[in-house]
Amino acid sequence: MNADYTADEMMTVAAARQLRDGTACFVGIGLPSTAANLARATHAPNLVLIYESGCLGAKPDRLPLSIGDGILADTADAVVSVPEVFNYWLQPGRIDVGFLGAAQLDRYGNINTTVIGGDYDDPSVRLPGAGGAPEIAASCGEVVVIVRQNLRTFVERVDFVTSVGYGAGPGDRERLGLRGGGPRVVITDLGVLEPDPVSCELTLTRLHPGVTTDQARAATDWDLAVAERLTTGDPPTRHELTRMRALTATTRENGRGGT
Amino acid sequence: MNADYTADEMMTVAAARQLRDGTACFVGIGLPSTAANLARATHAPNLVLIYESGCLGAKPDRLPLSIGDGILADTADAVVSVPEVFNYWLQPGRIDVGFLGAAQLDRYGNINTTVIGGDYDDPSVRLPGAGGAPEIAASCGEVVVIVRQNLRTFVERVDFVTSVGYGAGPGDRERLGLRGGGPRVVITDLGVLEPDPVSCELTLTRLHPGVTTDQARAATDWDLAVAERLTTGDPPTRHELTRMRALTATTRENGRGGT
Amino acid sequence: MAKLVALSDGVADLVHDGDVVALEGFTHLIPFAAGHEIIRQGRRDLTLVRMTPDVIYDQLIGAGCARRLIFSWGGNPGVGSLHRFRDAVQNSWPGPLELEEHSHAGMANRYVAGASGLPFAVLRGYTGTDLPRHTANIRTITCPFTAETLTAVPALRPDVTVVHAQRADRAGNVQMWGITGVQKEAVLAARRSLVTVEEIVDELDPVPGQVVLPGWAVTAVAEAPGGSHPSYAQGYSVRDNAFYVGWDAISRDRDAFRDWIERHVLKVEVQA
Amino acid sequence: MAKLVALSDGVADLVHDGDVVALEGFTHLIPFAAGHEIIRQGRRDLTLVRMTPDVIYDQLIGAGCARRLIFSWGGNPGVGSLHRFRDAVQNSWPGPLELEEHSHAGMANRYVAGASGLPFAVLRGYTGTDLPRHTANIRTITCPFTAETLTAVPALRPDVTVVHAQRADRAGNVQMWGITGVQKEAVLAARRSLVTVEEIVDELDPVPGQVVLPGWAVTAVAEAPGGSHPSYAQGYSVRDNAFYVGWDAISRDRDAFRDWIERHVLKVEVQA
Repeated sequence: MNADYTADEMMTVAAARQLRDGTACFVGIGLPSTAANLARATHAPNLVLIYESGCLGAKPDRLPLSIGDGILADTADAVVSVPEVFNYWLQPGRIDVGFLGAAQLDRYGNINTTVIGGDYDDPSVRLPGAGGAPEIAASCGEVVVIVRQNLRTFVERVDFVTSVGYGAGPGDRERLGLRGGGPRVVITDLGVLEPDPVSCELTLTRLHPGVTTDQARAATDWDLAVAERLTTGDPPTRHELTRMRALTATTRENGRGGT
Repeated sequence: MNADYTADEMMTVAAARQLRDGTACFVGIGLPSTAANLARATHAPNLVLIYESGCLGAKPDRLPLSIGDGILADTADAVVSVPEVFNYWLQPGRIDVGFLGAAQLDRYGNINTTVIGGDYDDPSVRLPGAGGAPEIAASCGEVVVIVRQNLRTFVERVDFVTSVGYGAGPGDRERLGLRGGGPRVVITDLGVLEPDPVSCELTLTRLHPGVTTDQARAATDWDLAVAERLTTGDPPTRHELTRMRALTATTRENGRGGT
Repeated sequence: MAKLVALSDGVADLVHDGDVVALEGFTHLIPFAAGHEIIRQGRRDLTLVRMTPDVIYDQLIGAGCARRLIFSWGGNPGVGSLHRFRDAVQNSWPGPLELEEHSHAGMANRYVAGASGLPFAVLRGYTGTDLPRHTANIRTITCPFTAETLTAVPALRPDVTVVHAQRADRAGNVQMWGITGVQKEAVLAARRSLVTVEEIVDELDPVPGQVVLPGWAVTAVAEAPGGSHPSYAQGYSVRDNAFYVGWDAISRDRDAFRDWIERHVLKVEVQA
Repeated sequence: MAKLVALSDGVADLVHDGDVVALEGFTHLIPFAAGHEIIRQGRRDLTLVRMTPDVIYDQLIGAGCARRLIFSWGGNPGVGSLHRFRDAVQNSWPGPLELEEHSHAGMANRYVAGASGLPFAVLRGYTGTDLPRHTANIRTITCPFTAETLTAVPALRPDVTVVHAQRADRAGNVQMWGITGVQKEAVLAARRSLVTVEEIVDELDPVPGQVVLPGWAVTAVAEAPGGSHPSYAQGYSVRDNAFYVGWDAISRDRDAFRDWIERHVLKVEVQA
């Protein structure tokens, strides 16, 4: 690890780099929002940010503190109702990228944000639930997941399928009639995972600088597949770090950070 | 006939009188719009006018020249989309009165505004069609029809059911699942018809001043039922005539009248 | 981002022979200039879609552009009948015109389903009328919770929707206000869209009652000042009611109609 | 026309023990003052409905008002968990809380169906997730045109919906702007509605982005300046983010929570 930046900062920068300029991105709050706003502040000035509160094309100059932050409405191209954002914008597949977090994630990119442990009616931990995620995961052109990698999170089998990745493997999305492409990439604090083109299994394809394969394996509760041509990502540039810290600093002035 | 006013003026005044202050009225263009605006200008200042163009609570100071006249949007409490006016406002039964015209009308208040003569694919006369009428007739608390009475219009059987009145008689609206009450009154240039409480058949209950039962019978292509206690309506008051003519005069200045 | 184009190029690129074409605008903001360009470019075999086919569709039908019409109310608002529409239906002039006929509620919901990426919409409508006997695209559906029977209509997915709006900015964001009808749904339901505007401006100042269509949801924008005449654009023009009245006489007679189209549409000098 | 009432009278008249109650507001315009009045009046056995049960529902649940929760995302936005909600689900404190759990898209469409007078709504949603295994109110439906399988959810028809808005006029016409979420649908879906507003004014000057609810579609309006704190009312206040952060510590501990409710809700001097 390089002392110049934290693992979370590396993760956020790596996630931001996944967003192509000019695309439309459905942004959840927290890490996805930080990364999406960083992308807009660096290489993707024309990234269209869509928030489930109904803000289309929001252009905040600081990190929004919630998906309903006033700065989103103030800077949006259009503010529409919540039913409209789901029915007219998300559902028909108009959004290129869905940007999601996770409390648990399995090898096929299925996501749990509902309950952990016990059973549904008597869980060990009750999480917030689905929100917009099931339909974001179903309908966006592709999904980018940003999540810290550890044994609690990277599990063999999620306790509850809140949002479908590749289900039980190849062909499942098609069988279910899900029209979006599913998870294209998972960005963690250790590296980057991508689905194998044949098996759909999440495969470690890139490590962040200073991270080892063993570290990634040790943080994964399943037998982690590693790409033959494993690469190492570039560290955050000075520019990326400066812009990211400027964004999070404005947020801290306005209350707590968006994580 | 009294030379002070025309039969059409009597009809419009009689129709306006049917609208109670404070109710919400879904207004078609033409005679219904004239009558509804006259009601608002006389005894029903708080009549809520709803136009299918999406104008809720329009308060025009002249007759609108179409259901999409700019004065409707300018004076409305709210302007909503066309899908919304049908889905959120008409369909759930929020509108007290639907105000409709007709090209043909039968004894059960069924309305045709689609085709006359020949068959549907090769009609003698192709009329404009349904517009909002089928759902206005189905969903409003009650329906008021305004139509000139003559043998072409008051027919034994409409050539096409565009909007359902009482169908083939008692119980039909319930069987069809129509939730509004159906035609409460039909206002013509000769008098007023109301459905018999038992048979649902339109029955002549009132004549305009100077009109005879024989005239009404002669203008009806079915064997017209006449109420035992047939009354004669009041002629237009000076006030009603003045306000109506002021409304139609402003319209003439702006183009053609709304009939 | 929407491309900014000349109207003639927009129509040439986006409206093809045989297409399903919706021109929408509810009395207000009717895209007459675009309709005239479609006539000038001689499009044929169009399936025309519109809730209220009024004078603009009377012109397209009389000019021979249409093979089929999907609609819910075909009249000259406040005046009477559409004589070119009637002549096509009653006498197949200038060619036969197939009809698919709905109610406003049905048409509006068909656009909503199209805009929503759903194959159908559910409504309380048509029940007891003769419309379902003549329109195959009206069916019943049973509520899976209450077992109640309701009506279903299929989504409308025009190949191209054309609307007129007050303004757009240079990124193609479109702004309209006043009566905005079913235009948002019609644009979002379509595979391609062309928006004509009164003016292209640097900045879209917010306006009460506005509907904004983001540029990335629109295919092309063309400046066409006065492009809704004889309809109107709130804040820019008023409705030319005399034109609608005058259209009655012009359209009653085939020769008068042809002459009018010749002089006012075909021989018009068009700005590039 | 909506009645203008004092907030305490509005809650007393319109919110009854055992009712299905929706308080809506998507981060913005959350009706906290009305929620506190419901706690003060000691309502019990409520079925609480809300897309995003956040701090306001944490308070209602912890105060023992709720028997059941219908929702799609229950968290403290930008902070973390709702500890009163978790304590009720995990430990039945202060009583058991039944859950009916949906996605946002499902909840939004349930309100749309309610507002539309339809028994159900159709969407592409929930497919492949575990939600349908635990929520009976998620079923499938077949398109009568394409035979495609879609998801159906039943209409939401709250007994009463409570929302907060910026302004109303004396006829009870309500005006809100900024992020307006699902409030229009939630009000129109309900049998009764109560709207709290920052201020009652003589004239509602039009504002870009406004949603206006006509007074005849609203049951009652109560003036409650600051009534959305710690949420915000665009144009009137900003979000009190520190409160949301501070709530985490208060709500983690049952006694701290009870003490907070005692001091900030129960013992508050309320204007009549």
